[in-house]
Amino acid sequence: MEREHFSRHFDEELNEIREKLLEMGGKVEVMIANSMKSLVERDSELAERTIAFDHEINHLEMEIDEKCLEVLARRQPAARDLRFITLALKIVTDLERIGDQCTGIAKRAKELNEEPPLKPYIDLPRMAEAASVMVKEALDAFVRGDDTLAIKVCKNDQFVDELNEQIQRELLTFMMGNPSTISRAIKVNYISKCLERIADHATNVAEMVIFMVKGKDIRHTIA
Amino acid sequence: MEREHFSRHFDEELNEIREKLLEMGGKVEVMIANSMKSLVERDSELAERTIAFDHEINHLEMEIDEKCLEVLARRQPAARDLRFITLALKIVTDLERIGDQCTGIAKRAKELNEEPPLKPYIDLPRMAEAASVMVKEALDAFVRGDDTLAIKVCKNDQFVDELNEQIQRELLTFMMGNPSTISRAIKVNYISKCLERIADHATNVAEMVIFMVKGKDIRHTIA
Amino acid sequence: MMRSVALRKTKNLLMTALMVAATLTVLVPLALIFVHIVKMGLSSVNLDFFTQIPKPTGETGGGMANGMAGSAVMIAMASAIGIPIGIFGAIYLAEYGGSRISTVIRFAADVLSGIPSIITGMVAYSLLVVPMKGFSALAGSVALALIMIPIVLRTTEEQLKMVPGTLREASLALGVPLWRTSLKVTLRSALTGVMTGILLSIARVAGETAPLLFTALGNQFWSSKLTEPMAAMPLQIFNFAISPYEDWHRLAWAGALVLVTVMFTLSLAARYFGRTRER
Amino acid sequence: MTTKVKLENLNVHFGNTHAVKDVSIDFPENSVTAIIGPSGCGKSTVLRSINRMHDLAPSARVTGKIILDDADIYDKGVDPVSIRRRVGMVFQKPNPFPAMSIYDNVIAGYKLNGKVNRSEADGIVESSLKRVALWDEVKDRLKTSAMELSGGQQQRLCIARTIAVKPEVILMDEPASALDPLSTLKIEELIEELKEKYTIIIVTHNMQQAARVSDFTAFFYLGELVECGETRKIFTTPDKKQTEDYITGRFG
Amino acid sequence: MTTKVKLENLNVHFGNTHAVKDVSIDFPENSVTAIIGPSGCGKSTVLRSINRMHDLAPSARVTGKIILDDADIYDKGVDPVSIRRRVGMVFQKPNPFPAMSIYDNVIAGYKLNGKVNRSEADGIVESSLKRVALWDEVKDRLKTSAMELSGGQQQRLCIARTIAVKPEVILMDEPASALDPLSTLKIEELIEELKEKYTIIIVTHNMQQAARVSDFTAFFYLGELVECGETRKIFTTPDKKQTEDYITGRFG
Amino acid sequence: MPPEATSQKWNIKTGLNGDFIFKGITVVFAFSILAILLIMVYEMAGESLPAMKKFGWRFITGQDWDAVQGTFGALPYLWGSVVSSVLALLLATPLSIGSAVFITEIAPKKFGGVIAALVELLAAIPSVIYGLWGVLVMAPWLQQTVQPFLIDHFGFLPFFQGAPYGVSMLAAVFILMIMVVPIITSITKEVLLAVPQSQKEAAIALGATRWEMIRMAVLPYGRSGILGAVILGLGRAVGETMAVTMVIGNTPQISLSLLSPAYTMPSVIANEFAEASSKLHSAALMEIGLILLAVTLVINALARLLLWSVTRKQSGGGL
Ligand SMILES: Nc1ncnc2c1ncn2[C@@H]1O[C@H](COP(=O)(O)OP(=O)(O)OP(=O)(O)O)[C@@H](O)[C@H]1O
Ligand SMILES: Nc1ncnc2c1ncn2[C@@H]1O[C@H](COP(=O)(O)OP(=O)(O)OP(=O)(O)O)[C@@H](O)[C@H]1O
Ligand SMILES: [Mg+2]
Ligand SMILES: [Mg+2]
Ligand SMILES: O=P([O-])([O-])[O-]
Repeated sequence: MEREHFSRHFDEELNEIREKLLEMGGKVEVMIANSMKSLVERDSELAERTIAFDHEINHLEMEIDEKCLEVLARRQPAARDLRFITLALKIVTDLERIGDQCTGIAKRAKELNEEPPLKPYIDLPRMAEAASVMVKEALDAFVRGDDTLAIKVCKNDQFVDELNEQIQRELLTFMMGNPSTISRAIKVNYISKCLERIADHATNVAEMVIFMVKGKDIRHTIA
Repeated sequence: MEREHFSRHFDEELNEIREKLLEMGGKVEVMIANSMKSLVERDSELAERTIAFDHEINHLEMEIDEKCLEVLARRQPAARDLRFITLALKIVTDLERIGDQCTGIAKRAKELNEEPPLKPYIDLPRMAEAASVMVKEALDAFVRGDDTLAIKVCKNDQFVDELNEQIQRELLTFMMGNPSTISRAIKVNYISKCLERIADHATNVAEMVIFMVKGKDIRHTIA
Repeated sequence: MMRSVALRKTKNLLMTALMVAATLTVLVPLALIFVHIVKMGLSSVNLDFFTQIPKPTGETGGGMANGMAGSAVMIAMASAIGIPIGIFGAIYLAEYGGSRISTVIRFAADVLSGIPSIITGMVAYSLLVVPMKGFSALAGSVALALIMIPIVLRTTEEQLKMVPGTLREASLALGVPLWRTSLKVTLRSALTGVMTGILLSIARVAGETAPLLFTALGNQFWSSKLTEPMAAMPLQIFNFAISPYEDWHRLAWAGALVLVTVMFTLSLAARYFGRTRER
Repeated sequence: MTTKVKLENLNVHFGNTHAVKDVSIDFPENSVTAIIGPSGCGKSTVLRSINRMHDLAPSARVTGKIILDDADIYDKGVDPVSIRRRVGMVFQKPNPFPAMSIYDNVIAGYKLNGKVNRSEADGIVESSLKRVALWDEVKDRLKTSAMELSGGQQQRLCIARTIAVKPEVILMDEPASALDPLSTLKIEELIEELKEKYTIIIVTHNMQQAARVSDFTAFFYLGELVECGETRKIFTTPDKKQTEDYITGRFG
Repeated sequence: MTTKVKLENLNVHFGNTHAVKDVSIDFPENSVTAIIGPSGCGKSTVLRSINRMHDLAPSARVTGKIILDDADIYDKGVDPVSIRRRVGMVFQKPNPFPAMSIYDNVIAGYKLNGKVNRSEADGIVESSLKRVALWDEVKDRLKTSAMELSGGQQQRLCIARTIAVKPEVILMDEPASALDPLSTLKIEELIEELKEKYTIIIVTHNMQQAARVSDFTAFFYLGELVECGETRKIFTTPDKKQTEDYITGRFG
Repeated sequence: MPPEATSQKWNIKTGLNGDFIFKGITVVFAFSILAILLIMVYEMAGESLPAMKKFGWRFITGQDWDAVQGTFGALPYLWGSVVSSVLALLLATPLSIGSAVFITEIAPKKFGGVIAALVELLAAIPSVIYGLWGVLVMAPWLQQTVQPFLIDHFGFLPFFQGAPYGVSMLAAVFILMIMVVPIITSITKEVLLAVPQSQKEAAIALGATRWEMIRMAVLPYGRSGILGAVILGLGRAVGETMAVTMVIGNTPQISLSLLSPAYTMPSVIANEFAEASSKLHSAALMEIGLILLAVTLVINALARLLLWSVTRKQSGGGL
């Protein structure tokens, strides 16, 4: 278990960052889920709401950034604490971009909902589910300083990548078979890419967590 | 002109970060140029080299991250210096991701080079040029603390976005007209998206520069 | 031009030796005096010495009881006059000092303490003895008080000044008025040091002879009135020492031993107070 | 947030030295305000004018207003002694009364004024020492001399002594600069606790300390107030160039 | 990087206190090594053993080896006076000789070797004062008393005095802790300059200062060396839990 | 101005302000010191007026002192005081400084402390006891051994001519030396102890030997303080009464020989003042007292100024 800081307030501030990050993570997961739901259930209104929700993520990003800056300026953190804060700074960017991806998904969903359904979505929800779990676990790993979990997240990325490739192949066949679906297929393709990117962001976070815990940088070393 | 720090060594360290970032920016510009060149001139070997080049960007990212961490731990920067370092931390991530996009472009280029050309590339190079300038200017704005330039970058993003949409529309017509081009068109589409994302990253950087200079966060406020 | 280390070391040794020699030279006569006082004094001091008054010339025996009593009385009176003046004067200098006038007072006190005691005696003579038309214990006490005042004042002031200013400020910051702060914090903190100063001043006047020569004058007998001449030990020692009689020399030695013992006791007590303060 | 202490055009002269120049500043209630600035810029002088410590320096001349709650403490007829009971002060070097026990030190504010009720005193001593987190360390030796405590403990004792008289405002002049890092951390922690009940104004040489403990920071330069604002703001995005130069180590 | 000073199983006792326990550590040449740790952990004691300052304390007993270049300075027959000329020392409080002028202060140590001719002395004074960036501030008043300088200038003068005798190693025991922030920055800057010619070992209470000025950092706890390594490493990714706890403020 | 001197204001609520009363008391006592000094000078001057009027400067240059005739010249007393004090001081100064340095810098702490304590105790011995020892022990010894030896071996010098009386200028010089050594030593010791450890460490760290450290850091730091101590010793020697009276022989003459008896200013006052035969006689003695007072005032003022500069340096310039 982590030893407490001498200054209770410092601990509180770090905790605040930790909790805000978790909150942001939770919201991002909701966004992933909702954007997918708006697609699968053809719920344009939900898509609309999801797009609007992004500003909450944006707001949290700024809040956490500011808090981190404040702690850096006021507490002069070192070692583990310093790594924690600098990574928090980087992680929020990833989370915010995940939010952006979700907005993208929701936008496409809205468009797709105007048109007849292309085919039932089977792999996309699986992919979304996997990406969402990755985001959750990456954040868990971060706040718990759990590098084993982080390594697991990095490994899971491959699964999402494979799903993405499979979906792309499928869509290609689809489009070739029926050019009228092209416009819709491109959108679905886009969504798949978004999910892949979300998983990428989660992987980025996980890699940085490993750096924080181990104190060494594994980015760009494990494929 | 910026007043020097009392500690020459602190100045030197900040300069080192600044220069490393510029170096990284320069390399990223080269990557954008080369990846596009490999596409336009159908030079698969260049594409290969561009892909391999990414590890240099990755390496620089780690180096700059480490240096920033060191300065944070050793110099306890405040105010402008603190904002400079934390933004450097965030900017390298963007630069690194731009590198990733370039790798993506080069990969697609390699694939496209195997197939007959779809059509002459006119808009894509324009877009790449615009994105590249944005990256350069964003970094210039960063190292110079020039918020006017940064605002200009943010505005330029719209131009790239419009180009991207135009290309997408074009490709759609193309695919509908000739389903056999779909596979290639999707790749071109992908490249266009990559360029758009590069411009997005540049915009992110520029927004953060404005924050650094003005001390207020304009992310998510100017569209 | 490197001077060899050996040369520097030799010089070091030589200088050390010289300083050891100086110390020995200082200590030898002092040790001799000490030895003589103890040797002569011990062989002369007896119960009579403490209970009898001096016998008339030619008779053997007798003591310095009246001298001791007289000294005690005059020291007590001198203290009663000198100590309050010294302490309150010191409080003025320490608390309200800093202005030019307190520098002048401080200087005056220093000068006063350097004035030969015989002059103090002369002044007391013309101020008290002449108007009162006679030598008196009172005049002696005043002369001794004049010697005590600057000593008490300066040591007390030094001690008060050694009390960190922040201590006073601490008290003031607690809402304690200045006068209570002066007495209960500053003076209280310096108390042991002040006691040292008082003891030293008593030790000093206990041995004073010159100022008593024309004030208390001395007395062969018991005296109980403050307006009459009174005996004092140092005076008696002086008179006996310059007398031609062996027996009085004996008494002088005994008196010296007693006086020195008292003195040493006071000094030791002063050192003791000083030490507890340092901790 | 209500203002507890308000300086209005405060000027302090020492003879011909104009040490504090036309300073106006609000100290909000129940918060910690740090005063920073280079040596000799008048930090201590400003602080000491808030409990009329300058009354004792013959050369000091204070003009302007210092409004505590809503009355000027420099008004005619205001008794400085009563002001000092409302505005306590903690000094750079721990300065317990050396001749007193730990217990007596805490209760000194009452005792020196000659009024102590024994059972009441016990309560005050215990609660004050608990408040500064010293009770457990000293409860078995309340009667021993305060000088036997370590420097950090002594400083906490001095803080206990100050809060024992139930002040509203506590002034601290570099309260940790004579202490080792661990004791410093303890004092800093204590300051953050105390602000729940008191309005605290602290002078510190250590910029990082100001950053750590304070809610508001005032930056002084050459006797003038350059900038005052929320600490997070001062240390991340100060308004004035001078402030920024100072906190980023660019002065000279 | 070659090792300039090497401690091997150094132990220092004061009477019954075992102040430094079995410390082995290398101080690389032409670099700054900071010694940090809580109060009383033996930092100063280690430092002072490196120029045999403990020879003056009758109760001190030093065992183990301290190898300067390649000879043990505690060997029999080694003259402490000559060691101290090779290993200079700067103290916490500036301590120029008050009865001497600025000029005489700088040349004081050098003169011990014997008579120095005027022009040689002038050269040494000038170069030493330039080295500590004090020349321009004092060149017009070299003959005035050293006490007229400010605290920070005095400390730089003391450093000039130390380097005037051309030592190889400079020990500094909290050289800036008695100074204001600006003077502190100047001293820190100076230390970073000096390492080009000297091997510097500095004790500091101020962790941030250690982070700023040193290339290597050694963390001591209860007389033992816990960890020693590159400063960047110690402050970002220390190996030992104890070190991390200390530098992140988690001890207690 | 509002903040100034509030302690002097009347507090309407409680009637008299405690601070005001308190300050009043201290002011009175403090100023009484000044008053005492002024009264002393005034009194001495007033009482010696008859002599001053009668003799003018001749009082100082005259060598005759005849109470019966009514002629009073103080030169022999001045001579005796000056010669005895200066010679005593010349002997005492190096010894005192040497032993003070030994006590503070060379001897082991405890041993040095013992010696210092001894010296301090001896400084507290009353002068009458030194006199007792001087007249009963030292003078006979001088008479029997030292003076004959000097006459035999150095009799060719004007300083060692005449018969061995025992009580003599030489005896006075010796007793004064013995008496001022503890004073100078203990003040010098205090001055040297006030030299901060950091000063000594500075020298040691520069590679100085112990003597070099003393020469470089200790003595210069204490320079003016030591000078002050010496001058204070001089003041003490000039004003010393009893011991000198007992050993100097009390003969008003000016002789180069240290072996012959002499007389000092305090001694003549001690011997003659109580039974002064006439108004003029006592006025003359008063005038001698006044001269003594003036000399000691000057000497003390000098010593204090020097000692003050030391303490100021310590408190002010030490950073
Ligand atoms: N009692 C005094 N008499 C005369 N001048 C004074 C007095 N107190 C302060 N000053 C002067 O007032 C100015 C401000 O001093 P002050 O002590 O307030 O500075 P500071 O900012 O607290 O400095 P530091 O950080 O060194 O404590 C200085 O120029 C100082 O010399
Ligand atoms: N001359 C001495 N005599 C006896 N004990 C000593 C002496 N010098 C140091 N010590 C003891 O040795 C231990 C280490 O002291 P040292 O001064 O080296 O600690 P430090 O780490 O420098 O502490 P600080 O940070 O307070 O200066 C302490 O317990 C101290 O009491
Ligand atoms: Mg101050
Ligand atoms: Mg130390
Ligand atoms: O004046 P005396 O010291 O000799 O008494």
